[in-house]
Amino acid sequence: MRKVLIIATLASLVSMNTLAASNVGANKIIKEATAAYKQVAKDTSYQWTVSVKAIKAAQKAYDAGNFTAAEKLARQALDLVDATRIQARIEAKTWQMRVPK
Amino acid sequence: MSSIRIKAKERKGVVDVKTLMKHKMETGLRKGKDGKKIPEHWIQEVSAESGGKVVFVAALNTSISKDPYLSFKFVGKKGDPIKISWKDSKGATDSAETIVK
Amino acid sequence: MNRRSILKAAGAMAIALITLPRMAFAAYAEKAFKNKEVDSSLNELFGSNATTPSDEVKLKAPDIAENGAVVPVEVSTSLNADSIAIMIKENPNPLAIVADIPPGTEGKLKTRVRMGKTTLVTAVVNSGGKLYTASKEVKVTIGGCGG
Amino acid sequence: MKQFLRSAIAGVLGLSISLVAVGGPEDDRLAFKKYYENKFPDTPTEDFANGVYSILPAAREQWEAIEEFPPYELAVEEGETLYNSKFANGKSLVDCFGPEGAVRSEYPFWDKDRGLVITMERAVNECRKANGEKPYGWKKGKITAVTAYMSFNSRGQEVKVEVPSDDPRALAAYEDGKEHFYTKRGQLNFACADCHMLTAGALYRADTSSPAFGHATSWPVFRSKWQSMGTLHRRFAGCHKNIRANPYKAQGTEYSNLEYFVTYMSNGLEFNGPAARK
Repeated sequence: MRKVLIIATLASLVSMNTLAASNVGANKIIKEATAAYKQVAKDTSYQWTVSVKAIKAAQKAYDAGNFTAAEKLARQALDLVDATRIQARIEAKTWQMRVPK
Repeated sequence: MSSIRIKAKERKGVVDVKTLMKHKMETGLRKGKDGKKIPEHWIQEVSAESGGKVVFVAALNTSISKDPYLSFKFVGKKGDPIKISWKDSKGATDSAETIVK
Repeated sequence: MNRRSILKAAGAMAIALITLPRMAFAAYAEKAFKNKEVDSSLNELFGSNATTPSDEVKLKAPDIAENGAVVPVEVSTSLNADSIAIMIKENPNPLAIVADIPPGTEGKLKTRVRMGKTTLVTAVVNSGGKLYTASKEVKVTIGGCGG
Repeated sequence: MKQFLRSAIAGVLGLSISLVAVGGPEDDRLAFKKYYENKFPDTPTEDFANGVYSILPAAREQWEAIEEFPPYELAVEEGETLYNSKFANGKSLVDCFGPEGAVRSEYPFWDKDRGLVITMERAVNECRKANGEKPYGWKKGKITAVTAYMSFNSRGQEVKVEVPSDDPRALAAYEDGKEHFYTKRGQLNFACADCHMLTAGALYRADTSSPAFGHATSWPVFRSKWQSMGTLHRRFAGCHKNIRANPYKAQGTEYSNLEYFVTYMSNGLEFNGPAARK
């Protein structure tokens, strides 16, 4: 019985720990995504509407205590920012190919 | 400035009347910024008279487009007066008069 | 407001105009306009919903509406029309407009209407108490950049 | 991006020096015009000023029905009143643009003193500000009424935008607008040129995309979708939102330069605004 209790306590501690970690982790990734979002706007002079939407949704989930969803959305935002950057890099090299001669 | 614009042109004894009336024509189905439905408010009746004679009367529903447009033809001549009036669902009215060209 | 009363009212208005500076309006046919079905709306309006399709009624409306909020519709008829109505079947209230055609006015009506989705549009011409129609399906597409 | 822009401009300038004016705005324009003439051989050149209706007969019929009594006439009338109404200091827009304001073909232009593109909307608001009045909003409302009135009085004037060769900054602004037009943006990965040039006339879901040649002639526009009047920059912003790119500020450098480029591309056509569009 005592063993069971100890295990249960340990398990709950572990789960509390992971909860705390998610909290911090989600917050960190949201901050990362926000910074990346601002930086890509500076670098490329433009931005995708969906990136900021994802960041806002992440913040909203975070405020509601839904850290798993918050982290997932923030990671999505990071992906979108990455894609924006790649698009800009490709376009800087290729846009002139569309100009009729 | 009247809410009603009239163009009336005679050709071969027939007057072609075109009129555009500035009115929101709220359907009652649209939602405002506060998420609440905007109450219906629309022009219900339009009538036209020329030289003391009613030449056209129409009753409208909310499904007539914003700033209602109506066009009809009646037997008349250049120089005839034509007066168009409307009355809306709140009892407001307006009228305008012009001379057939 | 059936066909007769709208006409009567129009006549009354013409007389009233001689004495009154402002034009008076007939009673609005609330029941016909708030109706949800074409047939019952016709009943309210004309006291009948027996209609006959006729080549003498011409209805001009687009195959595909550019924008459902502004669809140009034109009805014309060679019949001796007392009144012309436009019905938009799939709208919440099908009756869009009914116009009185006094003697000396041509059987012609042009306007712009709203339609929420793809629907049958019917022009109804009341001539001597009989209803003649022309119908056409107008497609309403939503989406893309302009819809 | 900015660095790239600089190098692009340097490249173009370099080219024009080494190959004598190859790749300049005028060559761009001729190739641009030819592209649309080849793509839509049934459309008379001057008809491109009518937007998508120049290539879509079924839509054109509805448009003509709207043009019978166009909704923008109400804006023109309102604009006439605003145009002639006195500011607090007793002056009016008449003092800036003459009795009818028929100055459409003077805009947009490159202002050498200030080093920026001046659009007609900007000129109207600057006139107001210079006379101690509040500027109008940039996208809809009174600005469109006033410019509708001015454009209406200017109908038939030729589009003749100039990129002055004695000011390299003018060419830089033109090139910036050009790069903007051909660069893919947004999550949907579209350049202006994708919809309105390479696949102009194709269906995007339910809509046919309009040719960009002639795009700039008809503003302001009463758009059925808006159920109101709007400026060209309002439309730019709407297009960007459609492709899920953040829009730029109306009358900011980006849209002003884009207007400079697309209007230049329509040189030789006639100004025909205001207009009704889907």
